[in-house]
Amino acid sequence: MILQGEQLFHQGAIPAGKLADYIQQWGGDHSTGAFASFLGQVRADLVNNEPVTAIEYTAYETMAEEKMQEIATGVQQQYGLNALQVKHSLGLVRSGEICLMVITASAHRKAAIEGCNELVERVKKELPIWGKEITGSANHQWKINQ
Amino acid sequence: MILQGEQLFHQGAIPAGKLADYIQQWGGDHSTGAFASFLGQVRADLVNNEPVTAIEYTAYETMAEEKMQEIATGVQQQYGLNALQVKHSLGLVRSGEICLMVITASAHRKAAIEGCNELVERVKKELPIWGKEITGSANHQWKINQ
Amino acid sequence: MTDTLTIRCFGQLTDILGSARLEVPITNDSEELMHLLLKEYPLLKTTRFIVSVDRKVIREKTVLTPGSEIALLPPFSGG
Amino acid sequence: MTDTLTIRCFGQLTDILGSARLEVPITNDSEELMHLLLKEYPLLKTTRFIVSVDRKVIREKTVLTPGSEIALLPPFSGG
Repeated sequence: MILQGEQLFHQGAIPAGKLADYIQQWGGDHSTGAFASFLGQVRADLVNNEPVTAIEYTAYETMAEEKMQEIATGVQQQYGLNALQVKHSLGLVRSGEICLMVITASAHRKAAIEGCNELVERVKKELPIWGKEITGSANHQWKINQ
Repeated sequence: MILQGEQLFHQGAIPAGKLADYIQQWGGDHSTGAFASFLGQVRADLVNNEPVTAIEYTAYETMAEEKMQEIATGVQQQYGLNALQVKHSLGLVRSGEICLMVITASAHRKAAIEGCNELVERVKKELPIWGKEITGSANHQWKINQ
Repeated sequence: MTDTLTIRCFGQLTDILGSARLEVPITNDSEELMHLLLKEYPLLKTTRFIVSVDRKVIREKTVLTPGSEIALLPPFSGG
Repeated sequence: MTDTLTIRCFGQLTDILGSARLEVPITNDSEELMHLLLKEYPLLKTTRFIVSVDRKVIREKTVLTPGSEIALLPPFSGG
């Protein structure tokens, strides 16, 4: 079930409805008792006193896809997940739009929740993806992950 | 934003699409950078060698609604959430269907994730709700939370 | 004013007692009520439950009035 | 066979260098490559980055061939 052969990357903002699609699809597995999910949204933070209007994401795509497969396999085995999915945006995502979606399914809540958290942390730390924060006046600065 | 004046209880299974509805609605708050969610689904566990086909939920509804408001207010303040929502099923929910939905929104991921987990734990421990596990042969046993 | 208390039962207690409501003569407080209930409904001794008055779980002796909303609550199993 | 290495750059490095690709004469290993790059592109000293070879981050001296896929990666900021 891991990543279901789907691509990690999604061009532009990720529609919230995608989350419901996976849940409906995976609900057919009646040994699943828990779904945990995380969505990251672009915030209108102030950069040099101007609100961020969008983030433009670029990535080393082939490396990111390979690394994501490695992370997914490890997390799936470590937590005993029935299914998991990670989607990350490429290109422009406006503030108030979704740039990251992580979802896990497991028999019990502890595995689903902890597996989801681990995926979020590792996606942010280990995938070669870069966000350029864009403000109104055609300025930008490169995003820094805390 | 807490519970938005909505009822805690939902008659029957909770549609997965509800999750996307809240995210779309709350996305208008551009100070939100993270949504965390948890969905509980009825599992076809074996009870006396027969798979559970459904759980029938009953509740002390007025007490549960009051307690939920108290929990929501506390968790919202403790974690600094921008929004949260909890829905729990009443009546029959078949295996493979959703009986619990928890979702939180916050500026950063830590608060959203930890607030969501706390809500799930407290809903299961503190709300006067009971699940009767129903198997094929008209038998049942009362669910026990671990 | 009435001289009885109506007590709501939930979960497996409705199976055990065969009813979702019990009626007993009014008592002064929750401890007297428990004595009376366990005498009248000995099946209550077969399961664990806690007591709520006016939709709050009580842990100590609580004064009751004819208007008190009393309920017997077996272990919660929501989610 | 070619006698140059093509090096891909990402994130803020594309701003700093004004390009997403650098070409340098082939070197035997990653340490020699770094010496050469820092000499040819001194602006690289102004930012932090790590190096990947064939889509794996390298931490130690690594042998290079004309077919090696080399990239300079500033701190990741996905999510």
